[in-house]
Amino acid sequence: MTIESLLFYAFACMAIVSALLLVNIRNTARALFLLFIVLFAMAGLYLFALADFIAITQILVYVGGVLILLIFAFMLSNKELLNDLQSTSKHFISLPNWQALVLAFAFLGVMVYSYISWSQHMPQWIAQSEAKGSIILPTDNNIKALGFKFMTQYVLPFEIISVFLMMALIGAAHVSRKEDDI
Amino acid sequence: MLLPISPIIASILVMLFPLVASVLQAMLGKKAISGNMALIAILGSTIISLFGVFLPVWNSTSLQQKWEWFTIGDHTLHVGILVNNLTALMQLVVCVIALPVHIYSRAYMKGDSGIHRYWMYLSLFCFAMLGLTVSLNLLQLYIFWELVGFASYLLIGFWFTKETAAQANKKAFLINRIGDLGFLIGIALVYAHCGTLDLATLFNQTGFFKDIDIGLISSIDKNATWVTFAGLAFFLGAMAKSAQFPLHVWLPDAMEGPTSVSSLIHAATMVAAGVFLLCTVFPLFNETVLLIIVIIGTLTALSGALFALGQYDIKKVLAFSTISQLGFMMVGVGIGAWDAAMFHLTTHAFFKCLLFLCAGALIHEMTHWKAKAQLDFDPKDLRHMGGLRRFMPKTFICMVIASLSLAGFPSTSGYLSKDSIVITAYEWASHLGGAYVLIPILLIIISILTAFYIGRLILKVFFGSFKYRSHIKTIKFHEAPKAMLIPMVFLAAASLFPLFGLSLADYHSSWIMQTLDANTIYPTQAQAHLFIPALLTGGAILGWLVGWSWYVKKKYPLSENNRLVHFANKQGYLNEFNESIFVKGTLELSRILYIFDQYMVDGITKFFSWFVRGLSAAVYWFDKYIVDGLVNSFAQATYYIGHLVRHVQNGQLQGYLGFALTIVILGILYLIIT
Amino acid sequence: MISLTHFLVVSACIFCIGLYAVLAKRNTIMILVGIELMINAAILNFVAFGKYDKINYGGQVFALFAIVLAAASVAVGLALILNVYRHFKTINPQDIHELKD
Amino acid sequence: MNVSIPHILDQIIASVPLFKPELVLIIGFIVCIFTALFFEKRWKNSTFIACMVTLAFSLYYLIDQMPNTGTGFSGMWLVDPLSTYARLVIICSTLIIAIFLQQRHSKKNNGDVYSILLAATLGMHVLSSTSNWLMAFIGIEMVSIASYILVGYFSQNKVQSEAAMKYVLFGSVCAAVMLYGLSLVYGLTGNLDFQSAMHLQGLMDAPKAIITLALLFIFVGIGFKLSFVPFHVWSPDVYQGAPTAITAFLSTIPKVGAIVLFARLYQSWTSTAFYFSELSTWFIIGVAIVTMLIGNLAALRQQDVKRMMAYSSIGHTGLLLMAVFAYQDAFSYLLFYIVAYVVMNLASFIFIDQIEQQTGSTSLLSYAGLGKKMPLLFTAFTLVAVSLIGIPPTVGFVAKLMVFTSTFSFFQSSGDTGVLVMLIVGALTSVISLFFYFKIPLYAFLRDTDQPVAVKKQISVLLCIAYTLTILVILFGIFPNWLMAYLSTSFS
Amino acid sequence: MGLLSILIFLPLVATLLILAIPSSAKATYKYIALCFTLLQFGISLYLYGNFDAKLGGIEQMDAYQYVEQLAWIRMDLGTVGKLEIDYFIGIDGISLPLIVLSTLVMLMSVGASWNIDKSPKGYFALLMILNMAVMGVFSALDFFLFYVFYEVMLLPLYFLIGIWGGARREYAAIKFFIYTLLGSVLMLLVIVGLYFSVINPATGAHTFNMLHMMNPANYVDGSFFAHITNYHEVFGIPARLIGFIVLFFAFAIKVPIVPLHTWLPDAHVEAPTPVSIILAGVLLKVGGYGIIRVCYSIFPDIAANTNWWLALIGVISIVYGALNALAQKDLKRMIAYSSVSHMGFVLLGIASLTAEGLAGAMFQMVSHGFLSAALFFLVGVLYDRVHDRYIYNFRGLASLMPKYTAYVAIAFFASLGLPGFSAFIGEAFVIIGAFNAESMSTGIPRWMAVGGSIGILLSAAYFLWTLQRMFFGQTRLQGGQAWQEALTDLNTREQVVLFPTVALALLLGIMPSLVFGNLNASVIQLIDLIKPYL
Repeated sequence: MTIESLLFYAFACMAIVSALLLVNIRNTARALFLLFIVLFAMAGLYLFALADFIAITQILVYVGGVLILLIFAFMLSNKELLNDLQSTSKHFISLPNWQALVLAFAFLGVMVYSYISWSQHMPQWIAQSEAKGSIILPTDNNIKALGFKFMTQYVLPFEIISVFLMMALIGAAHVSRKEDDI
Repeated sequence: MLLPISPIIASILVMLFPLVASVLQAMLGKKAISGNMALIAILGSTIISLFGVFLPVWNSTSLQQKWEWFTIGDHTLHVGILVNNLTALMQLVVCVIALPVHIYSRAYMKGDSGIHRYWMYLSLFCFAMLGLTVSLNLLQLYIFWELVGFASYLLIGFWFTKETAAQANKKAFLINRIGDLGFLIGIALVYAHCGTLDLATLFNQTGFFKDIDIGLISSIDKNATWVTFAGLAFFLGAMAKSAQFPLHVWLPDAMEGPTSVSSLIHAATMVAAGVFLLCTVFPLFNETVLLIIVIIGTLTALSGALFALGQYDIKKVLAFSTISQLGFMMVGVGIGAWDAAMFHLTTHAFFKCLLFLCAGALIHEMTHWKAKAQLDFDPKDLRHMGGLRRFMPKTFICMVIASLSLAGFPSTSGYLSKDSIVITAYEWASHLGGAYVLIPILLIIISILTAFYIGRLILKVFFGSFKYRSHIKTIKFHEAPKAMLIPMVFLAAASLFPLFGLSLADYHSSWIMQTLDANTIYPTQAQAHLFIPALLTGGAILGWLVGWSWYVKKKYPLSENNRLVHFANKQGYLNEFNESIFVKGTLELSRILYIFDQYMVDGITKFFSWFVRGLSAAVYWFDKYIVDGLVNSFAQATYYIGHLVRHVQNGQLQGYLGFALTIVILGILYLIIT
Repeated sequence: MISLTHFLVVSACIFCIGLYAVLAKRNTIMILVGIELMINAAILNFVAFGKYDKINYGGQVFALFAIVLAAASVAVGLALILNVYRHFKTINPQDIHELKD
Repeated sequence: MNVSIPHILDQIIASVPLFKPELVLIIGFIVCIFTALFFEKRWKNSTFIACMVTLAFSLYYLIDQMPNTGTGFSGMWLVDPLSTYARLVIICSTLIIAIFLQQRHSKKNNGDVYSILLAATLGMHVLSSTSNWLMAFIGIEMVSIASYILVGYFSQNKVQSEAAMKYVLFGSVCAAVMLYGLSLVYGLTGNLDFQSAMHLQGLMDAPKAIITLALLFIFVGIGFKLSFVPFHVWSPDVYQGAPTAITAFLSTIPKVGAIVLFARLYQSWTSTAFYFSELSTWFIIGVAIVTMLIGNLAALRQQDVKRMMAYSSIGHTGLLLMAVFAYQDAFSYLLFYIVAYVVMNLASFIFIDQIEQQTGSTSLLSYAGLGKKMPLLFTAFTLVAVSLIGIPPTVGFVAKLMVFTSTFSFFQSSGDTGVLVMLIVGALTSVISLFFYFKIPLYAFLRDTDQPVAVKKQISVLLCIAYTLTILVILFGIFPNWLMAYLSTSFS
Repeated sequence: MGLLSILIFLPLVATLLILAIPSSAKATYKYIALCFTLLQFGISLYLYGNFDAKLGGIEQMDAYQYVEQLAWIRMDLGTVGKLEIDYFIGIDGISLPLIVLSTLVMLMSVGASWNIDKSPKGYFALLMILNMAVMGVFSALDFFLFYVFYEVMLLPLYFLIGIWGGARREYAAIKFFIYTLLGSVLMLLVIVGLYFSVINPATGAHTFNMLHMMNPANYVDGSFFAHITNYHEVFGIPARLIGFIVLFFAFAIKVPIVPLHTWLPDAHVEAPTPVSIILAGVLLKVGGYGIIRVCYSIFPDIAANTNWWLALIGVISIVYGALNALAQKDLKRMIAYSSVSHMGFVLLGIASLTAEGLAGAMFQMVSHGFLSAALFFLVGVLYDRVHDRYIYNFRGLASLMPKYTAYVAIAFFASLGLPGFSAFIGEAFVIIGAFNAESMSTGIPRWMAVGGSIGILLSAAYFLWTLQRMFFGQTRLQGGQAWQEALTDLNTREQVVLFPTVALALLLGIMPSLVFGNLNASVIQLIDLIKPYL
């Protein structure tokens, strides 16, 4: 077992375990903190797939943006809510909702089953890429390549996503305005 | 040619006069109450029928003419006029009977509030009946056939405010409908197999009926099942119209109509239409059907006579008597002597019409007297009459003549025609032998019974003493008015033998029999011509004597006192006893049978109608709750499924997600596993 | 070299945990968190596959777009949740069921 | 970087003419933001005007672009007649929705709604003119998020905010699932263009389990947008809760984009005879049947018109799926159905809104006896309902007939019993739909009410539009070839 | 624009006119309606007068008269082919009598609507639309066009029953609608199937032309409804049989046959008098017409094989309807059920596949058309006066309303098949035809004919019973003195409406050639079409 795989397992375990904790914990604030760990671990996993830029973006956007947003929202929805949520948490870990559990496990089972059945039979295009050597290597300058792609091949989605972000911004801002503004 | 028009046109005119009268009266409404129009019309019809149709045609020529009516598929149906001996005779009979009845009605129906309707209906009836007689096409015949039924419906229900009348006309029409269906089925069968309904084409009735094997019908296997069925179907039609057992139940009820109507329709003409129909389609019948006709005819004659014995309503006695006589005619047809049947039809038309008219006169006077004397009793009930010969001598004489004719007393027309049937039946039976002999024997018994019951009627009405004698001194009892008496006298004259032939005793020499003369295959037996009339007359006289002693002398054998007197007085005790047992037995039988008739045969009718009503109620229940219920419950089930679907929509977001994802995972699992 | 299956299984686990959060948590914000987990699982897949797609960089590009989209939708979602809180004074989805059959 | 940059840039610039209508939309979007920020206070309708102008320009360029076909932006952008006509429908109906919003929500500070509307329109354009999963996903998300915002935009009361919340959470979950499915498909094929040969090849090679998983996950996302069973559950709640103008928007325009995308997807996926093609076929048949049944059955019990219309649109989705199913290479009748559907739905929501303005209620019970007071409106509404059922002589009937026709031709060539069942269910559900659609005239004309409702006489732009649409419903019903000839000539 | 088109679209002009005239002048509506229906009646009489009775029609295009054919819808559906829909109308001996009948019944119903005062604008507008649709159905020769008119009939009726109807009008209206729609949507599928199976020999495109559908040569080999050789099967049943059954089902609902009849009594009872008149007078005929024009002409092979069952259904309808009528206590309901029974004759006649039976069935349709209209009108007269129709509540009306009684009696007797009236000819020839069927070996056993004739007996029973119960006897009314005063005899308007029907019943009863003359060639043509398959 190489260091690489050991690290991978470590990150994977971190992500999964904290995710499990995250969904079973009563306290929302702590849960959000655990989310931070999960996202961080996920970013680590991206690195193993040689997606360094994605990992950075993940941390920047998620940890720096989304998570902060979540916490803000949590804080903004005032104190009573905080108390309300905390008061119900008699136990550190809440009892699972069994139907949801069954469903989640069913999905997990199906997915894992299909992945394992798939592992014997990897898609041809991967083999072709490997053969042609057109796979991303740790030495590649991903950021440059991505930047180039964004401005050429993916310029249209890039343009559109800008409009999209703008719209989301305006919309979110408008919706979350105080009542008396409306 | 007595009239400068062809008999075809003449017979159409005969038909059209009453129609025009009827339509005119319908249009005039209440303004036409005199009945002049109807009277003129029927008078014209009678004259034309006699001089324009009957005389030129009778025994000389046979004419037919047809016009295209409509085309269905490849078949073209025609309407047409067929004038031959049979139809000309029938038409004349109808006219000649209708005329006196019209005259009579003027007096009889005077002052009735619905008189305008009466004339209209009566003319309508005459039109239909006259049209029926000369129809060329079976479908055309059927139309008139039903039309007379309709007119009869209207006339029976003439006093519609009377509940019984309203019931009676419904019953009459419905039972006739059964027969009509038979007729229709018969028509349909003939049409299906022969492709035509034209009588001339079917039977080739160009001249005499003798040549029955010339028409289309000759090419048909007479023993085919459909022929039997068709024959039976036609007979069913005739049974209902001619009140044959067990479809006779409507006729006694039909006496709810005015008596003049009863005399014309329910005694003389319409009810005889069945016999006429059978004569018309006679070649169609095979052995089986004829035998059934004989049996039913005999049964009818017997039951009618028996029922007549026990009646107290004067019109009912006559009604049952009509049924009985119609049975005779049926027997006549059944044994192949349709000429005899037609003969009896003709004579019967006269004397039965007369009987009814006399009865009508009696009832009329009784009603008037009752109203004046301010008494309340049923004017039709025999028991309230008695000794009327002193008050109404002319009526008495007329009625006696008619009764004698009915009883088959020599020198009357009835004697001739009845003998002709009974004797022919005897010849027929002796030709066939075996149990067939039962038929003439029964007929003879029936004839004697006939004499007895009509004698009973005469004796009860005209002899003895009037029940309300105490009132008679203050309020005078009138003879019938002249307008009623004239037709009666005319009919009385027509009920005697001279009208039909010069020979007093030999029916063969009567002109009707000579001309029509059906080909019978069995030999004539001379001795029958002797002993049967003797037997009949003797029986009749015996019956009257018994009746005299019972009803006039009040020696009614059922009365306790009198029988003891008898017992003491008479030496021939045993003889007397036997006779009384026999007679009493007959009477008892009559009563029982009448009860049977009322409660069983009529009861079956009632039960049937009850059953149909019940069935219809059940079917309606089924329709409402099962058929419709099924539809409604289907709709409700759809609704309920809609309701179930809504269960998902419980407003719980996570429920929604769980629902959707559960379906997804189930889908995936299903797809992976298969 | 970490095989693809490793990535896939990890992503499956994260996805299902996210799914569980979505279905079971009685807090709307936690549902959003669950959605984020699911999206992250998908992104993990994308980058894992994207390693073999040097020509188009499809996986990584899609992953980037997905992150942006997820962020935007979280922003909008949070705004709406706050709105709901203002009206209902709760963010428990079980208590928010004015609209139903 | 073996391709020279100038060459690529040339390509991009060459692609721009295909993108003109959208470009106008993007510019208009920005203009709207600015007008909403700066001019709205002074001139109330400035944003609305800007929006209308944008849409008009976009429409102009779209018509201008009409004969052009081609792909651009490295295969990201696909312009063919289907996309052109779909965008035409989208823009036209957006125009009506914009007027609807302006009429109904013209209070201050609502200017942003138009920019969001424009963004949504852009998203729909993307959906209808791409065969790339990345673009498709962006389009779906764009439309979705715009819709979430629109539903929650006014948030005047509890129900509106609840509707928005349910919508956003359900939608996000579905999007996440779809994204996961897309990641798998990407993994299977290494290509994001679902029409490309490589994509199909990858799907052909894939094992059964994983492809089932991937395809169904993708259908979850599309199912959410089209709201077919079982992903329809959100729509009644959201339709009922949202303001009527927004409901009108939700029930029509997003479906157009989604159905066009789905049609393209289905067309390319069923062009082979492999497992995934069969899976798609069976999926669409099954879903169409169930959707028609559930949509119509559930609608039976509804007492709220908007909710009823939600179920009705679910039922129509089933028919749309049927149209997609029978869509082989002639999609003129698919478009015809879309046009018919949009026209009918817009008209009915305008009517619902007008009645709501008068009575303040969307409950069917409040319609009692209104027929006498507003005879013209209810006559028109009834005609639209008749069209929704699919009874001649309305456009709904012709549309339904054409869907049946094409499906039947498919059945005749394949002899597949499932198709026949689908046809029969389609026919029977239109009988069921009679029950609930006819509740409208039933209450309006056949019932009497005790409470007198004061009806204000007013002639509004909206009503005029609705009446025009109603006339179109009848006209296209009697002369469908006016529309159809227009749609089909350019294809041949 | 041909005469036939004018006939069809005149009512539309009337509708527009009525809608254009403001409600303040609402008294004019009925006059407009009357004028236009009179005009229509005149046109139909002109058509009748100039009709060439020798031409057969059915599947021969050139034997149709007053034909108009315009390209209506031409749509290119890509691989599906070209959609070819024509505005194609014309009449033959089958449709002509029904068109004349419809114009007459419409006239009657306008006459019966004279006292409508609840929003007359809508009422007359709807009535005129209905009128248009009816004319269209009877003259359309393109299946699409036929279907359009067929469906358009539903809507006005729904509202006419639903708005101007009685207490349970909602239920009745929706029930009526659902039943008919159920039949017609399934019919739509068959229409589509036929469309794909048939090509226009002239253009090679698929077509909705009914006449092309009647010609076996036009069926594409291997298509869904292809003729006997290589036919399709669905669930093991031949496709053509299914097509026939579905079409029959659709029309049978209209006829209606048992057990699809339950909408009829409800619709009739709840409908206002004029609508009942139209329902009974025209709409039921659409069912019979459809069976002849569509089921039998397009599927002659199946018709020849299934006629035993059809006849059985007919007989069941006759007897079942009659028994139900006997059990009714509501006069209108009784007449409604009598319609079921009488229309059973139509089915029996059609199923007999003999010239007599078919002609009889057509005659029965015509005769039942105006007779049932007259009956419903008569019920309406009573209901107008006292708002009650319960048979037991009336007694001895004859003394109170002699003219009314006379009309009722004539109408009743005419309906129960009294010879001399039209119904007799119809029923008698149906029975004769059914009997004849065995000779023609079309497979109808004789007992069915006998069963059918029992219906004649039962019809006499319920009509006479009603007559006796309501009109004869001593006057005794539920409503006492108030009713006695309210129950005035017929007024002139009512007599003007009633007299022609009664006269017509008599006229046709005596001169059936008025109908048979124009019918015969078509009937023979139809028989010839079916005969090869027997």
